[in-house]
Amino acid sequence: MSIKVLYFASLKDRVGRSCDELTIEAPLTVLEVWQRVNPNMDMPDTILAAINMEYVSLEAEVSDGDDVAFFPPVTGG
Amino acid sequence: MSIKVLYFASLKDRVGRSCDELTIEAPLTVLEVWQRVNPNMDMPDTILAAINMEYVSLEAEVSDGDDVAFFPPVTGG
Amino acid sequence: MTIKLRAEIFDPWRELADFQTQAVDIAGKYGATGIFVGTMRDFNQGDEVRGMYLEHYPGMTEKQLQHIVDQAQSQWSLLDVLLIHRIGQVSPNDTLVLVAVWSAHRGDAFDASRFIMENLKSQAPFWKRETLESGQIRWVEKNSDGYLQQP
Amino acid sequence: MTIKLRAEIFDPWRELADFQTQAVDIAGKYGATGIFVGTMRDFNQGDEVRGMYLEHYPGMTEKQLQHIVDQAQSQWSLLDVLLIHRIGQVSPNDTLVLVAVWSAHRGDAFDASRFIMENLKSQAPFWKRETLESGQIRWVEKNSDGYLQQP
Repeated sequence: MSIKVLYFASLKDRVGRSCDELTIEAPLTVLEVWQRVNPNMDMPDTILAAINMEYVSLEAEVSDGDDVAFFPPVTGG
Repeated sequence: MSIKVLYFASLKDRVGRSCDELTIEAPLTVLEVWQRVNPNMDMPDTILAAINMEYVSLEAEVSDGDDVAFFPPVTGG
Repeated sequence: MTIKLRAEIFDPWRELADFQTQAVDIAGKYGATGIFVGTMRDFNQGDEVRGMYLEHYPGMTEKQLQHIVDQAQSQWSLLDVLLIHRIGQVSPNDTLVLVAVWSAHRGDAFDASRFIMENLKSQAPFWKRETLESGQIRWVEKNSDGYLQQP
Repeated sequence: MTIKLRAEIFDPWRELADFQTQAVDIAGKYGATGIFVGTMRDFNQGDEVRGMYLEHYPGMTEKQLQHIVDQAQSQWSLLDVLLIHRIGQVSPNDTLVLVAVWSAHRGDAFDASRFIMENLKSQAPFWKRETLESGQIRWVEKNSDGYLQQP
């Protein structure tokens, strides 16, 4: 299974890149995806996550072809 | 003492005039002013009253030279 | 702070543009503008309405509007306020009232603009007299409660 | 109902005038328009700010704004909604966001415009990066709560 991981705003600066491509064998949760692509960095407490542009919890399961996005609290408006 | 009584909107239509001039000897309340100038008409329940363009209760006392206004609930905006 | 009664039709967007262009002292200071525009509908209480006359109490109306805006300014941190209300003969789709509040943060702009409108509706001496499509003329009896949702 | 992201400066009053001119189907039907305009200040968290970059998540931002407006339309009786949000590089005094809601009665316009703004602030994926007068660049960490009065 192939998934894409996206980072935005200050989180993009912290991880030092805007996206990752990840190939996995078994289904993973959003949290497990983070741990896989950022093995040396704890997930920030305030992080928000989305799968295919919809907000999800960190326990949500990621499917083949999904876009997983991580970003800090939003500050628009 | 001389006072002026003003009517607005539907109340002006009901009393059939827009103002009265009234000469009184002793101080009167707003309610007594109404009774004096409209002896044959009960004061409507929802009426609002003002002395010199400030809202007052019907017990407020009227002074020489005052403008007393009576009007129905306001409907601006 | 500006309060105006207008006997002629006015364009709320043009008023806002002009006001803000002139308000150079608050440029860069306001992060929030809360605005309400009231417009005459062609339908009220089940009837088609052809026109409306807005009566007011010259002197008292201005005084009460001033009180309301003063109260808002004492309760919230406001940078400026613009309030324009029509008087006289109006037609459907004409702007009846414009309230605009400028503040640093949005909580103040939202709260104060609504406060001004609600108090204007219950305290400012204006009265609407409608002319229906049928030709019948009637006084609007009472303003609705702005905090309740209405059908 | 119209939702737009804008990479260039825009004039909220011109947008409102154009939108309302084109909304001929609701003319005479709306009695209330509730509007919020957010503008970039030249001062934030004690510092002078020279400019700001508004990052967003293309696709998700539009989707979330659509959700928010759909929710507002299901909760209140709305005749139309206009929502415009800036993206990219902005300067002090530029308009950041415009939310306008047209309804028959004012309760709906007030409630829905505030609902849309609060949800936009907490859910729409936008992020502000400020450039201070000192040249320092920083991400804005968190939006304030619009329901509390702020100093």
